[in-house]
Amino acid sequence: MIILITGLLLIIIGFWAMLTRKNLIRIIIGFAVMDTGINIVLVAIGYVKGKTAPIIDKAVTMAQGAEAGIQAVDKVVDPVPSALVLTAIVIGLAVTALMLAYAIRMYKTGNSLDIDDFEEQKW
Amino acid sequence: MVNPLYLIAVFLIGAFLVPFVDRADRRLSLGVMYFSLLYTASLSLMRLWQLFFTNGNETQVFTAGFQPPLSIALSFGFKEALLTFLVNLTGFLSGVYLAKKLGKSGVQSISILLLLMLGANGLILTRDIFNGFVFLEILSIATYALIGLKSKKNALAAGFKYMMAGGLASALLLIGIAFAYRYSGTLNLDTWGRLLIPMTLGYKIALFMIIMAFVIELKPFPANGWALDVYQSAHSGVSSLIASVHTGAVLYFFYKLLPLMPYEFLPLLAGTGLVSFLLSNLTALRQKNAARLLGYSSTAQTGLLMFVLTGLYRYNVHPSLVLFIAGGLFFTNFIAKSGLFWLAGIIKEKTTEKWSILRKQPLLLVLFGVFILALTGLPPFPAFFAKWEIIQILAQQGGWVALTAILLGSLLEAAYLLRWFGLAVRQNSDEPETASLPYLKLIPPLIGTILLFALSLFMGSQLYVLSEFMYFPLLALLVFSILDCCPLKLKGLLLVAAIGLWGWFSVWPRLMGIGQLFGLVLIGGALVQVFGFLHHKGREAGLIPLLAMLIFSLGNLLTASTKLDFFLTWEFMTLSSYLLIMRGKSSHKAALSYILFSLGGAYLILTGLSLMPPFSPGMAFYLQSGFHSIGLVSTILLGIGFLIKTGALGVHVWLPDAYAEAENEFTSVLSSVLSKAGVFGLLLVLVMAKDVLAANNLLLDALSWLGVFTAFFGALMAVFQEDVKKLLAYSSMSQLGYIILGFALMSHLGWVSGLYLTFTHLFFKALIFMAIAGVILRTGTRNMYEMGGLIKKMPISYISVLMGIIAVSGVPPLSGFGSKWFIYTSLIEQGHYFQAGLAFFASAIAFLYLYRLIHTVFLGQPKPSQQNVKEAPFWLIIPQAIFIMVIMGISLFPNYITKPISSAVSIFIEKPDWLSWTGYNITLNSPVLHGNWNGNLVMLVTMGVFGFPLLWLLLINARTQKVKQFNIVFAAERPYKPWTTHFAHNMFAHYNKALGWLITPRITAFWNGVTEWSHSLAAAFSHIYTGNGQTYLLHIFMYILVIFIVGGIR
Amino acid sequence: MSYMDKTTGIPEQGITPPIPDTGEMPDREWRKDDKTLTNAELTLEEQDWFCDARPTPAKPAWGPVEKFYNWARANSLWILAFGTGCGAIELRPLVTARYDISRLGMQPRPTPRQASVFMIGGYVSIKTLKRIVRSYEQMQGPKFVVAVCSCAINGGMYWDSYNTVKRIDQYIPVDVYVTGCMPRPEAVMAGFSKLKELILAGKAEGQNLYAEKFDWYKANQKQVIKDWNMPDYNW
Amino acid sequence: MKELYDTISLQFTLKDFHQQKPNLAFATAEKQQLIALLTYMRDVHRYTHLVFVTAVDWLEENRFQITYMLHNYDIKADFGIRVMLDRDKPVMESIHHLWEQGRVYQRELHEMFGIDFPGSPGVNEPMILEGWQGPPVMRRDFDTAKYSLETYDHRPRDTREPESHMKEKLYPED
Amino acid sequence: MSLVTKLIWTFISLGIVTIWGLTLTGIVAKIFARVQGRLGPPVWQPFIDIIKNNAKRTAVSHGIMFYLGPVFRIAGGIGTYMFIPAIYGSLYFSNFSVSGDVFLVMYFIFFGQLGMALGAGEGGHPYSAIGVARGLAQMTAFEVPFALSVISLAVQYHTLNITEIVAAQQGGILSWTLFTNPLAVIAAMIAMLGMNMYNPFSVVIAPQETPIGPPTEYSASFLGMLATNRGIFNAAKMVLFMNLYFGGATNLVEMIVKTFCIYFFSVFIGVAFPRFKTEDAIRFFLKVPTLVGILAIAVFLI
Repeated sequence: MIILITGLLLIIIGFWAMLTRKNLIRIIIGFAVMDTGINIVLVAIGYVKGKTAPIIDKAVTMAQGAEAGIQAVDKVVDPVPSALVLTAIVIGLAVTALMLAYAIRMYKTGNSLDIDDFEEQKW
Repeated sequence: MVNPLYLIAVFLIGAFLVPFVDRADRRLSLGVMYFSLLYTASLSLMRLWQLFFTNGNETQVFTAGFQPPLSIALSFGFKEALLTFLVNLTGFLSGVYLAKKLGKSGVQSISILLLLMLGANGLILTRDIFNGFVFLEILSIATYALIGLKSKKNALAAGFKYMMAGGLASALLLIGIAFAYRYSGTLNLDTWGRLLIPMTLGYKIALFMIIMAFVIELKPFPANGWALDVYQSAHSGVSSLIASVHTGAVLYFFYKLLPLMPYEFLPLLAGTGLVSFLLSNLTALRQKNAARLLGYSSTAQTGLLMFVLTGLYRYNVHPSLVLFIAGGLFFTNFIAKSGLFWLAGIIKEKTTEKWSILRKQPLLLVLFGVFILALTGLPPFPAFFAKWEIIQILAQQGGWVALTAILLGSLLEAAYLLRWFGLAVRQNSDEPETASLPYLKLIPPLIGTILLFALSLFMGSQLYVLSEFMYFPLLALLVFSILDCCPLKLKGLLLVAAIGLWGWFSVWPRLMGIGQLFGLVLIGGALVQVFGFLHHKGREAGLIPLLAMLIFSLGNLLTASTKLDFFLTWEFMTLSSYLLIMRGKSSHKAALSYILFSLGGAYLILTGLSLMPPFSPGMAFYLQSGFHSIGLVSTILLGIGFLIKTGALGVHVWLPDAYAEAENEFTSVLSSVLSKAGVFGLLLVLVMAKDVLAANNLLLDALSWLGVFTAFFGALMAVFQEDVKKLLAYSSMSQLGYIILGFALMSHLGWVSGLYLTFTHLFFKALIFMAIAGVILRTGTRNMYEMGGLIKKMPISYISVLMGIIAVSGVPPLSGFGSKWFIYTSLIEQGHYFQAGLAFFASAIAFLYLYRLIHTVFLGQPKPSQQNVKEAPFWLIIPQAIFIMVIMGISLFPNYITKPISSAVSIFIEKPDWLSWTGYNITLNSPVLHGNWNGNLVMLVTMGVFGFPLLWLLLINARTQKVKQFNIVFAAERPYKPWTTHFAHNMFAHYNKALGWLITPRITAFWNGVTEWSHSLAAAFSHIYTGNGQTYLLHIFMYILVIFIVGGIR
Repeated sequence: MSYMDKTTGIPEQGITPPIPDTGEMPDREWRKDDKTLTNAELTLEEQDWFCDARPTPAKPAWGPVEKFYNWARANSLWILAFGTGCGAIELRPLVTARYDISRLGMQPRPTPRQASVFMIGGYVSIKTLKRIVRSYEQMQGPKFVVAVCSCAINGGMYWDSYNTVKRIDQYIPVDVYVTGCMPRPEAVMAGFSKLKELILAGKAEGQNLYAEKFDWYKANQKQVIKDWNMPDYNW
Repeated sequence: MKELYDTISLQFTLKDFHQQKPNLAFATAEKQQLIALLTYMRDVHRYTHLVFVTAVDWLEENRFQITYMLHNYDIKADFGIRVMLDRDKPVMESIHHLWEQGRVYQRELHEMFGIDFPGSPGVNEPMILEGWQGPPVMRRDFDTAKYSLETYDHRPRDTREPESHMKEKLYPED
Repeated sequence: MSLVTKLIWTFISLGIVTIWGLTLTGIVAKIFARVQGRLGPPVWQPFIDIIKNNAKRTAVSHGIMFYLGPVFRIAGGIGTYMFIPAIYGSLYFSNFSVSGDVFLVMYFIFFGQLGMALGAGEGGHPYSAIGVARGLAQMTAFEVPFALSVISLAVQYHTLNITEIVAAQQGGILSWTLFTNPLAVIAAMIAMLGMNMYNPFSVVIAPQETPIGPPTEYSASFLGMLATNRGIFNAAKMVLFMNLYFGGATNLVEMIVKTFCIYFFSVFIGVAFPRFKTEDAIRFFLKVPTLVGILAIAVFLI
């Protein structure tokens, strides 16, 4: 539960940063923070107290038959959120990297890192 | 069965392969890209083939060998196949379009393009929500990267804004998926859909977050500032990809998610869609930047699609119909929008104002026109059928709010799109010639056009309208477009022959009664006037095809047998006449107001038609056999719709400008023939609404007053015109007022008068307009006071106008008096005394403008600048000669016209006993009114009393000296300048002093106010787009919050 | 050209005196052929706007018919009054109750086209002469001229004026002169009575005289009217 | 008016002051100063109305006199400014830019006296005498009777002494 | 009655009405003169004028339409008369009134005016066009009360046929429209003032400003024809008014007396009033007379 709240807090902090900071880099940092928060939330959702990791080892014997399979599933936490998190981290990383690349190029073309300097197109 | 995995695999492999082969040769990597795109497109096509012909019904493919909950499922059914085909084809075309750019900007961009296609394909194919997320992210990242290709500051800023928005959306999506997963335990959409999960608040919120993430990706108004910036600043090829491929894929996934959503979300989503549609279109009104304009249009269309997908569930519509509608809208938008973006890239002009360089490029112009008209929802393009079906559903099931919003939005969209079209077509610009066309870049829009037409035929065939009503006008357009390189006279004569044969052998036998009369007016009248067009020296590209389309549509209007046929034909007519008006020299503004009023009218007609019983035995049928009742609302809507076409008072604003600015000969057709289509429609309504009207006397009274006021104000406004065509335009309006007045009586005599006037108005108005066309052609001006004394130069034209004005004014002995006699007697007979009085006033005012017309143009002082004016060309004389003969004929023998009209009318309203013909004497012996008129005798007496004085004068006046223009008594002075001696300008100043206050343009001011007001509103709305990425982020956040609160999700 | 050069009393382009009426017709450049005039004083463009026909004498009808016509003409004198000088005031009393010419079938007419008597009411300056010629030519024949006041007869008190013509009959044919400075309305009416007598006697053929001696009249007119600026015959 | 004259004299060379009535006075100005003087009178002393411009031919002194009559609406006073020109070379500056109606008077003076006003619009057009080709008619050295006799054909007149003629005619027996 | 007889009687009828119309003009001129304290021209003066005009030896023509203008005008006048039954019950004086009803007559009046306007227009004289513009403008205005009055008659008598309208008024002076429908008669009589173009509605032919308006350029026999038409047309109009409002006539004497009285009305007004400007005339006709006309209809609706 604490983890969940932490995650949500991070999301809010990140979003806040994205909304209020003017510097592009800070916005990107805000985004990264938000991304981390989301990942934490995901993990928190997937985690069930007292269960083991969804890895086939001794704790989860590879059983034959349907009944045993269900038993085995019962013992581990849901692996799907974890898998999601892995993917999400990758994607978040890619987006963050791309954003940074953008920031560099924007600095080159606009000579500024202030997002307020990039509002020529409107209406 | 084609494995959909191939689609993904091909792109993946391609994307990875490209950097390697690029080392060898850039062309090789481009080749890989084209191969991947073409190959996937052909795979989709094969799949389509399979589904159609081998009836393979298995569509799901599971990866990793597990059943759904454990594995990711891909679905490759009909929808997916069609969509991927289109997406990949568009991708390929974009590749072709971007070839130069891609070649320059390096291998990474090729890779990214392939990745983008991968994401799009995956998003379409996958049935797993998380997989969807992944593909969405791939798609988005690829898009970001592509936007970054253009290293302009604006593009980069837009990309960054987009990334911020996309980041927020994906965060939402991810959280939503995670929470939803807690409730469902599965990520597979099919499994999920089958689960019956209790709708707890948490679950709902999770679902809300998921769907809102996609809604945000679909760029709803007003949370779409970032998207507009992207559209505006990105490379047009990329914009086109975003508008078509990206939006298409996301939309499809959105559609796939819908079954999961609780029902209470659907109206919410539908509402957001509608709001987005309406307000985006409104905001676009003020937009001058072409790319941004397209962006607005794109978001609007997406909004409409959202509404269609989510809103129509309420109305118990069969899902396949929903798909049909959505498909129609989607494909039109898909192709047309990408096509327009491509064109925007070719034109390279940012503001819509500068698009007039298109005029020099006929091919581009045609493509542009096709895309614009397709987006506007005009037939034969798929959006037309979609809109037809939507309105059918909404109108029949009472979705009035949605219906109003959709029609209003469509009208706004038409307004800015067609204004743009007008700017491109206008002739009075002097743009320099553009450089040679990039032919490679032309291929994509060309293929898009072909695809659009193919889809149109497909959609049409689905609605069973692939009858002559659809293909005759189109075929005519096509055939004569191919023949367009022939000399004008040959084309024209071919057209006359084609229509003559078609009319005689195909249309005429199917008509009877009033239908036949209108057949004569619409087809015959138009046919005679075709000759008038043939005097031009050049080829007049585009004239004959459009004219052919128009006349075929007019013929079809009479024989249309279903509601859809009727409306389709009506829209064809509107479209072709709009394009014909556009041919005028500076007509783009006039044409815009014409098409907007016409579309407004058409939408009313559409709604009215939708309210009619669904299984009606055919429209024109009513004019032949029995009555068929329609409801009150339908009556009013249809009535107003047709009245707009006739140019009744209040909605006449388009009329003078359109008449004045169209080509001179076409004005004649507009006035004499096309306005009769509105009359035909009105008559149709009156026939069908007999029961309603019997119950509501007020309606008919209102109509008759409307008619007489139209007649009165039309005449009064005509008096003060300096422009000869405007004068005649208002005169036409006035005459149509009489026709409306006649029909509004709903009596035998009233209808006879209306039809009689319909006929005679055709003859004399076409006569005058044709003669004036010759005059304008020869003098090169439309201002009457710049002409004068042309009787000596153009005697035949003078005779035409003389006959015309005698007939218009209703002076005996010519046929015009018949219409006056009929109208007054029928009015008095029906007890409409005051209308009769006002109508009499109007007809007296007609003398003022008619005298002004003939005096200022033909009499008075000839101008030195027109010293060498010749008689009008032979081809213009032909229709005049025909009409003069007809007028003389029916003046001498009025029975040939009055009797058929009476017998045709008597099918609907029985001929009363007291109306009788003895020889040429029409006798009226009604208990309330006696009267008679013997046109033949009047003519003979007049000829007699005219002949004797003439002989006397010839006898006694042996020594008459013929003198010249300045041999006038000028108070012992001599005149010096013909143009100051000619009393012409502001001829009725005293009348203006006395009655001018009546015609202060209040109605025009009202419509101008509407325009002004909507533009101000648009400006106000557009100011929410501040250009700041953070503000946009806030918009999105607030938007979601507001929807959440408004939706009241509990 | 400035007047500075012509400060002496001698006109640079001297105006030659009128040609004596010898019956010999001057051959002038305005005469293109027997039927047409050149209208040479007009620009080419203006020549298109004016009729260039020459007036021709009109034969009277067969005797008794002409007598009947003359009776009608004499009893329906429609007056075009040209108020050039103080004599203009004399027409007004004529239509009042005291003198009432309408009882004789006379009435003032506002347009030369419809009038048959041209009443010149006083001295004729050159500028006025131009208008008189124009109006006279625009009248439809038979037309009669009554010149009132001594100024119209011999210049009167303007005998030494540099721009008043002294004899109108050298420029248009005059049927009746009424003397006096100014003549009383009774005198004017007496003049009209005389005119009636002339008409009834068939002697008032001023129109034909003008047509026959057209060249002579025209030459005289053109000698004094220097800015001609109108067609040679104002139809 | 004398005060006014004195005031103006401070700036302009004036002479020959002549007060004809309490509210009507004349003075002679220098030709070169005239435009400045008129402008000054109009703008400073509110003589805003140009009543007329006329000329007098002083044949014996061989000069023309042009009089500009100005009127002040406020005090209802007129002030005439005279200018003397050389009769052999009568050229004067135009005042049409001060008073629009000035050009009409100038046109008239040009026609009647032959005084030239370069720059005045339409000054060469005939005003009253259409097509006049003789000398300026109001010049005193133009003999109109001689001109008339030379130019027009006078009706031969029977010149008799009225008294004796009437006596002879009415009472021949006396 | 054979066609030939019919034609002969038509000519006789036309001849009578022409003579009467011209005499009427002469009488009116005489009356004007007497009112002004003059002797005035003899009543046969119009005939002398017409003879004189036809006896003119020269004429000018500005073109074919100019030439045809007077022909149109007189055809309009004669035609108008042709379509009115002159004497009630007389087969010989019914002319060609079977051709149509009162609307035909009302519209045929325009025939001559239109033709004349065109002819005058070709004259090229601005005053002609000004006169026509004024005349047409005034015409639109006075036609309104007249039309309303005729509609009122149609409501009253249930017929537009002139003969039937006259028939309905037979049987004593009190059955004339004048007494059965006074409002309509008032409206129509005021409209007639405009039609006859005497003061206060004579701005069309304003002899001072626009020398006699449309026919400025007409001379000689053209003018003679116009003058002839003035007689015929006035008489025809008076016959129409007599038929519509004053019980028609059963013999020639009655016709002459009645038409004289009707015409005298407009003369009576004409000698006593100054002239309206065109726009004032329009405003005048569209106010009180129109209101009276509306009332004339409204009384039948209540």
